Amino acid sequence: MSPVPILAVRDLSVRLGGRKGFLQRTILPVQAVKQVSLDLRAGEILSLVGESGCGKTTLGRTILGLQRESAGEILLEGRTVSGLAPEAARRARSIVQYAHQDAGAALDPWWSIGRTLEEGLLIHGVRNASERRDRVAAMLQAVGLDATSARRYPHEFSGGQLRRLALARILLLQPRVLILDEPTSGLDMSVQATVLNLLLELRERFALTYLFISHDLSVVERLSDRVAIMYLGRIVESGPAKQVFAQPTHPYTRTLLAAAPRLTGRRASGPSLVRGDPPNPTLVLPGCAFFDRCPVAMPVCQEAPPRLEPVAPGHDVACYGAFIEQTASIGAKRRA
Amino acid sequence: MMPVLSVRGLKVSIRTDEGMAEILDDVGLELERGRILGVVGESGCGKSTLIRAIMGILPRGATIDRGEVWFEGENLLAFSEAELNDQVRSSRIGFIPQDPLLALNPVFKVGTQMLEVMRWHAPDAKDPTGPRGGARRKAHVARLVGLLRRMQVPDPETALERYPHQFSGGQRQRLLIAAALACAPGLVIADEPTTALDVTTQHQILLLLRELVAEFGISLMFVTHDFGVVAELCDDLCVIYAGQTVEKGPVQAILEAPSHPYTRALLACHPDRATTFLGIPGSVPSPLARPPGCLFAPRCTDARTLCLAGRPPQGLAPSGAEVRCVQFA
Amino acid sequence: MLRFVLRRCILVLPSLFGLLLVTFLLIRVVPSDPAMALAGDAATPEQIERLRQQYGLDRPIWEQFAVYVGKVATLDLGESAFSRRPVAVDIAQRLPATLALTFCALAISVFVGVPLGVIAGLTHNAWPDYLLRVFSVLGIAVAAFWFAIMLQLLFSMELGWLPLRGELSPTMQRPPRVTGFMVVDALIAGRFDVFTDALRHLVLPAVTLSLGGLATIVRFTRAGVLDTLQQDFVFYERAMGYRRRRLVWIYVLRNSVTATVTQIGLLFGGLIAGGVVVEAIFDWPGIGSYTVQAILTGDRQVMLAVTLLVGTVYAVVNILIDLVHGLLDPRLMERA
Amino acid sequence: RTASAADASTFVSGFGLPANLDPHQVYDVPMQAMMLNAYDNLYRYQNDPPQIVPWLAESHTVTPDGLVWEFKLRSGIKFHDGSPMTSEDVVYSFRRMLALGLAPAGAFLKILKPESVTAVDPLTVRFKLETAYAPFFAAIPSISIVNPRMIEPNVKSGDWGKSWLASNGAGSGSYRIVPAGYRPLEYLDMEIFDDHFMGWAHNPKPVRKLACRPTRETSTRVLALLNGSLDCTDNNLPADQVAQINASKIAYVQKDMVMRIFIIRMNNTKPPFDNLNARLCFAHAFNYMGFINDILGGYATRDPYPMPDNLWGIPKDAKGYDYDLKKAKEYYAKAVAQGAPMKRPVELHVQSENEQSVQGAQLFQSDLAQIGINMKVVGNIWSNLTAAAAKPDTTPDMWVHWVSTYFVDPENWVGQMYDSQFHGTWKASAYYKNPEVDTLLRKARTTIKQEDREPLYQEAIRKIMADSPDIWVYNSMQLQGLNKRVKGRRFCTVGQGAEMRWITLDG
Amino acid sequence: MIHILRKLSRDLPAMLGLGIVLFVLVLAILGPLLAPYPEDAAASHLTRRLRPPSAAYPFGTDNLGRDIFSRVILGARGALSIALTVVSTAMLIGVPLGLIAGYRGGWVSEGIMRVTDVVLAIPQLVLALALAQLMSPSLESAMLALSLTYWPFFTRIVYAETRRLSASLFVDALRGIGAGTSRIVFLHILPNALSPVIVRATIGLGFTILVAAVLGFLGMGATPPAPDWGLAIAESRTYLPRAWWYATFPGLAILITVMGFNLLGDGLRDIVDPRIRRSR
Ligand SMILES: Nc1ncnc2c1ncn2[C@@H]1O[C@H](COP(=O)(O)OP(=O)(O)OP(=O)(O)O)[C@@H](O)[C@H]1O
Ligand SMILES: Nc1ncnc2c1ncn2[C@@H]1O[C@H](COP(=O)(O)OP(=O)(O)OP(=O)(O)O)[C@@H](O)[C@H]1O
Ligand SMILES: [Mg+2]
Ligand SMILES: [Mg+2]
Repeated sequence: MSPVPILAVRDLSVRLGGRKGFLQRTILPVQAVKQVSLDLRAGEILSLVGESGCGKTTLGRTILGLQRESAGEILLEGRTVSGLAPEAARRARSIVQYAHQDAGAALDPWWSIGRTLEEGLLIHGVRNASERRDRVAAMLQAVGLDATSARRYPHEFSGGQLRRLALARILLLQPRVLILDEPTSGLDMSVQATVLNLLLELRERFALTYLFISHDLSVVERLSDRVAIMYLGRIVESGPAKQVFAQPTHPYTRTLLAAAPRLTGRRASGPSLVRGDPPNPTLVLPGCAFFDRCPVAMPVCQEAPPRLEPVAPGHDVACYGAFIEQTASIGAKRRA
Repeated sequence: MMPVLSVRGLKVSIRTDEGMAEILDDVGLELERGRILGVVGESGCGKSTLIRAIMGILPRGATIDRGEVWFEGENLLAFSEAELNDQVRSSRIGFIPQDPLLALNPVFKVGTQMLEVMRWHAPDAKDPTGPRGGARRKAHVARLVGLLRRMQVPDPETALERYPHQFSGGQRQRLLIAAALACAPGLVIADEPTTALDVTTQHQILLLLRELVAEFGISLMFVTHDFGVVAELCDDLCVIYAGQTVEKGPVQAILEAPSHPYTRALLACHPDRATTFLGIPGSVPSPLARPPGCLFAPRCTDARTLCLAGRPPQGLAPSGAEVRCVQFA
Repeated sequence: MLRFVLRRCILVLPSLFGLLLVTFLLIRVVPSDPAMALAGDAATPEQIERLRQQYGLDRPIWEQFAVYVGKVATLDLGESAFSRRPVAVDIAQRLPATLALTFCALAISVFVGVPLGVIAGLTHNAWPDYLLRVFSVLGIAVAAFWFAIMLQLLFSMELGWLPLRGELSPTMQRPPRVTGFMVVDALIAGRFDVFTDALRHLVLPAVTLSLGGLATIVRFTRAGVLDTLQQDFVFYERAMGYRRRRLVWIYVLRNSVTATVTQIGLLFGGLIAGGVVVEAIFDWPGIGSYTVQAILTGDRQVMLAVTLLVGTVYAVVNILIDLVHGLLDPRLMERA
Repeated sequence: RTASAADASTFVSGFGLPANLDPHQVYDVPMQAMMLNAYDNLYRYQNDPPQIVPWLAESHTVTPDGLVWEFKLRSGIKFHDGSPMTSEDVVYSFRRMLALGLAPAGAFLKILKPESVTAVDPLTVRFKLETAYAPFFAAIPSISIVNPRMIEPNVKSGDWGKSWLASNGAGSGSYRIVPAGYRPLEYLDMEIFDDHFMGWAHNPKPVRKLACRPTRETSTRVLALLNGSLDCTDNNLPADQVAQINASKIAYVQKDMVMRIFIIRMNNTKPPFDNLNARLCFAHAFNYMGFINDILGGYATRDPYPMPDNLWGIPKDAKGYDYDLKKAKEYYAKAVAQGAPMKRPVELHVQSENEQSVQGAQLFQSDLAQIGINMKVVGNIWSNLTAAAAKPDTTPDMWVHWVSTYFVDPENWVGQMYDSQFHGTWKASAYYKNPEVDTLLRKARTTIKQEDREPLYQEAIRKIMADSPDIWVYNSMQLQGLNKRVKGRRFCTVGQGAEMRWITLDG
Repeated sequence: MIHILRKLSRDLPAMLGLGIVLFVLVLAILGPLLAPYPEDAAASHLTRRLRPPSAAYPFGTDNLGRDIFSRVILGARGALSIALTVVSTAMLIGVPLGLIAGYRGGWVSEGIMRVTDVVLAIPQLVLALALAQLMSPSLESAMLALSLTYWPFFTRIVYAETRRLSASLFVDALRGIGAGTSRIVFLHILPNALSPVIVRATIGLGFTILVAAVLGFLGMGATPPAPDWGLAIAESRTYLPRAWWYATFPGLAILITVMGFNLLGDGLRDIVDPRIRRSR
């Protein structure tokens, strides 16, 4: 792995919405992403996991350049690409591409697949029509669709096929980093498997790096090199996938893992780890956002948001409790 | 023991622009009293249609060609619309819909909608001796508030006065569960009630459902596409493929030793079990043109010529599950 | 709620000012000379010149506009060049008649149109739907005055059930003017003979005027019902055993009529304009015929005043419509 | 079965209403009809053909130079409020009329100063004119005498009670305006004034209540007449409705000759209309008799003069122009030879709401097309047309209108139409200028005796007709639908049969 | 396209509408060839005024003795051209404005929408009068007046649609692959926003014919002797109720044409509206 991450995000914050108008109810902006830092190394799969509304999509769109960051820095191969106006930002980040959460809705229903796919090439300066057609045909084949698909329209495809089309569309632009926003949500198990398989294949073939956004822990566990758990706009835990799944440290991560349904069947039902509802993102709390749902909350948690601190090499957690636990366990080791 | 609900050989087709679509071909299942039956199948296999057929709310153009739906000893298919309304819906069969976001009428207060149901279907609704009018309404409100409290809906007293959009997704699903239980039905049918929810919320709802089944002594038919959920919640399982029941039996048995090639393939795709992500080759046959023979044969790795001869009969697998496959015929 | 209304009311003012300016400029184009009209048929050129000075018509247009706006702000709408009466008085006398007619027509459109629209929606693509669609389109397509004459021939001439023209029979003693609405004033005066007579006079014009609106309401209600019937909650409500009638006429309908209500707002403007023909045929003493008279006589003050009036009514109705929307759909009120 | 709205003593009239009720502000045909009932005048036109007869005044005298006129009032005249009418009231009325300077003042402004109207004694009024003006006497019936005692309390900032009188009555006429019984253009209710100075002895069963309900649409008008809810229509019934009404049991159509001529104006300043031959070409291309006989059903008389043919002052021997396309073609050729741009597309403006002019225009158009003239019919509205007519360059090539009787004198027609001093008013919008004609007309205007004036007008008209500045088509026959119960109606071209005091209702 | 036609063929009223529209189109194109008395567009025949329908004159004759049947046929071209001109002009103004207002947002959008509000409130008659004077009263001025009062409807529709679409995922995806504003607006949003526009337009076609008739009657529209349906109705009013055929046949022509456009428009809406499409 190269020493310079292909994509680095430093203390990124994003504010969304908000309205103040004459005689109108003022709507406060949503702090959708708060001081997020991520490193994505070439060739790896980094998964971003979190509940609905925690800011995963917003983070992805901001990295892509569709959403303007309110603070922080984004570096592509060491170059700063943040702080630009939206269209300039998008141009500077053309090696990053994004696959939408809802692949079907991301296609113009009035355009045939062929035209839609060619359009990307056209925008990126491929003027020769036959070259475009050839490349589209080749790409369709690469994602496992036959060339006749080019003549059809989005509504004529199934969910799994639409994901393939969405991938084909952005792969034509020869990206190096792909942000995959829940690429398997809403798919059947069998289809999901084929799509995941395709993703792995394509990664090999085109030397891609993935930022994989998902809430499906089973998939994430199997697929990713590293994971980052997000809660209400913040990364609360990040580290190598194996380690995080083996030793979930943040109480939220544990909650998530406990809640995920597993084929292994009925876990001992007892008082559940999970309490309360997913949080309201407009709420601004001074302390840890997970405070009200946390089974091990302490008074200090209410005062200031905990910062990400390493608990093991490459494994960072933002939790006062984890830190105490760790020092305690270190102390115990010393004592032992 | 007689099952609460038993569906036998149900066949439903819908007239479409392209022709007659056989949505359900041959579905059979039994739900014993006090148990939870999981109905699993891929998208489009006819799960919702099955529910609609049971509750008598098939879309326009749909016909039941064959089959029986027995509920507490009565054939529901013989009921008229009015009879179903009077005697079955809500009062004896509760329903929990898939998407809590869309299932509540956005422009009416939650209480209005729930009380509308109770007004016609609550156990005391047709009781001439009980309280009437305002008093009865008050009793209904009291029961609802109690239920909502049981469902851990915050502020159950004021909840009835609020509109659906003022609740979060999980809360709305709890409201819908409360509505399903409001008239104390013996059977509750849930159509993928947790797919639209977060894992943490889903987990809470599943726990809640399990508690309710025990507490209220109801039987639950739980439709889903997620084996994980089934494993966690259900006692029995019924796997549907392209409008046919392909395997049914106790959950444990099937998960441990799936017998039908489809069940096996599907389970093999699950990330918890998959060695590699491969999926099942091919695709589900179109309901407009069902192939002869076993419907899974075109995708089956063990397919033999016999499979193409005709629809395979039900057989008993060693695991104790009933399986529709020539292997066990 | 109050804030919402206030905000809307204040925001309307610039629009009304713009409307006034545009109309003022437009009317300058019209050569018909108020002075000429004032002077009358046998006027000498000197007479006309004198009047022109008297009314400030020889001054620069901006000055005239400023003077006019100043007057409007104090609710002085000037004097009609044709009748030489204060425009405000003329309008105040005629507005109730027009409003009565418009509201009756609207009421007919709504109370007949909404149920028909619902029926059409319920029987989508079956015979009742086809018939209602053709019928409702007939309503838009039939020339109002032709239809009016047919009504007159049938109900006044042939059957003799209803009066042919006017607002009240010539032999009826008018009740003292309180509200200006004949029907209301009759009731206030306790004159039931006048009340029924006035009501009988309303029927034919209101029915004629309601036709166009009726058709529009049928089609929008139908579309709304079709749309609502697709919603998941209808399926849910059926599954829960809602009584069919209540389901359709309460639960589905309330969701379906938002678009219809918007149309009522747009219709209102059209109804006031459409009143021209109806008022002419039934000799209805309303604003429509007054406007035509003003146009035929080049009466600028009246044209301006009527424009302002229609604009204001239009704005008020649309604010009301927004309020109704808010009442129908609680989500909207919260967004506002 | 019929919706008969009227009871035995109520008359429902379909006449149009004037723009407002003040007879000193408005003067047109509807006002004539209104004021004949609500107000009185010193003299009044009666009968058909019209004669000017003493009314409030018993008699009058005039000095031979035509400058000083004295009118002697009858005694015992009462206004509607019961107060007696004196010469002071007459003076007030004329001064008010002059001060307002609106429509009815047209004939007086130049010749009469307010201070020259004086009361000599309680029953004598004296007018001292600035210059001799023969039509003065003919215009006297256009001025209503109003009651200052009712007006003065309602005067606002020196407006002579203008805004009050616009919606109220202050007269002495046979009928009194019912308070709150008026809404402009919509209705006017009047009731009988029992104390009218002429008394009601002549009419044992007069109309006691007069309900004016102007009816805008012809079809409604006809239907209302046929079902008995109107006792009379207005006086412009289209000829095509006559047969149907006459066939009914309940109503009939009354035909009366009026003094109202139909003219197709030509703008003599715009080529080709500045060329005599071109104008003659157009004058020969209109199918006069076809229009009168077929479209108007014969309910009009061909009138080739710029005056009603039933008025004095017409050179009876003068020959008008006939419909003759051959001649028209000859004139066309002559005009072209003289360089007139006959190929230029010309416009004929009509009031679109006036069916008759529209038909005439189309008839004219299809005939002109046959001789190769491209004429376009343009629909327009009256106020724009009169405004456009104020300048020669905005005046259309041709336009169509009537000239009705405001006062019964040649001045009302030929005098105001062809004397170049009136250029700028719509009546003179032919922009015809002939110094000889000017001299003749001006002389006729200042000559007092009718016998002396008549030859002057005849001479002027001959010259004008030779120049063919306009196309004169017909003199109108008025068609009015009446309920059969209406008896005793007296017709006069001024007021057009709207004077109600003569009418009895049968049954 | 074929898809739409196939759907349409199942919708009886819409097919009826399509049939009528096609029929009127044929009349408009071939009118002078089909009319028994094509010269009656301008000629007048005083000897046969106001004749009731007969074999020679199936719809009777009018106030100048012209064959109403011929004039109804000849009028189709005028009616269609008024309708098409007005609606397309209104679309040309209204659609781009709606697109800009919807996509740009901010004060540009506020400004455009406020102007739209103002124009919506201008009485059609007053505007028509002013234009009639600016350009001299004619059919052209009437058509311009109608276009100028009709465009706000399109602006409103397109504005709402554009707002909805520019928040939609596929536009977002286009921005994601680097598509420029004009490409997104004209190649993607416009076609997607067009279906309600088309529906409104077909309805507007009928509506225009009717309003043009009213303007003609007030002297601000078609001028005689044009064989205009609206004008014929306006002219016929003086002869009612006796000469019933004079108003009835041009009235029927308008009725049927307007009905055709409306039925077609309704049918199209049912088909292009994806929400209703789902139900089939
Ligand atoms: N345009 C916007 N204006 C205001 N708030 C917004 C906007 N878009 C998103 N949000 C809010 O920002 C928060 C983060 O949204 P985001 O879509 O990034 O979440 P997510 O993690 O992708 O959720 P999901 O799993 O449901 O896709 C949410 O609370 C959402 O309501
Ligand atoms: N009204 C209808 N007309 C035509 N086909 C229909 C209709 N409703 C459902 N279908 C078809 O019937 C099949 C089964 O639909 P159903 O909704 O029962 O599936 P499901 O198993 O509930 O799927 P999901 O998991 O997506 O909810 C699908 O192929 C669907 O396209
Ligand atoms: Mg997301
Ligand atoms: Mg389903």
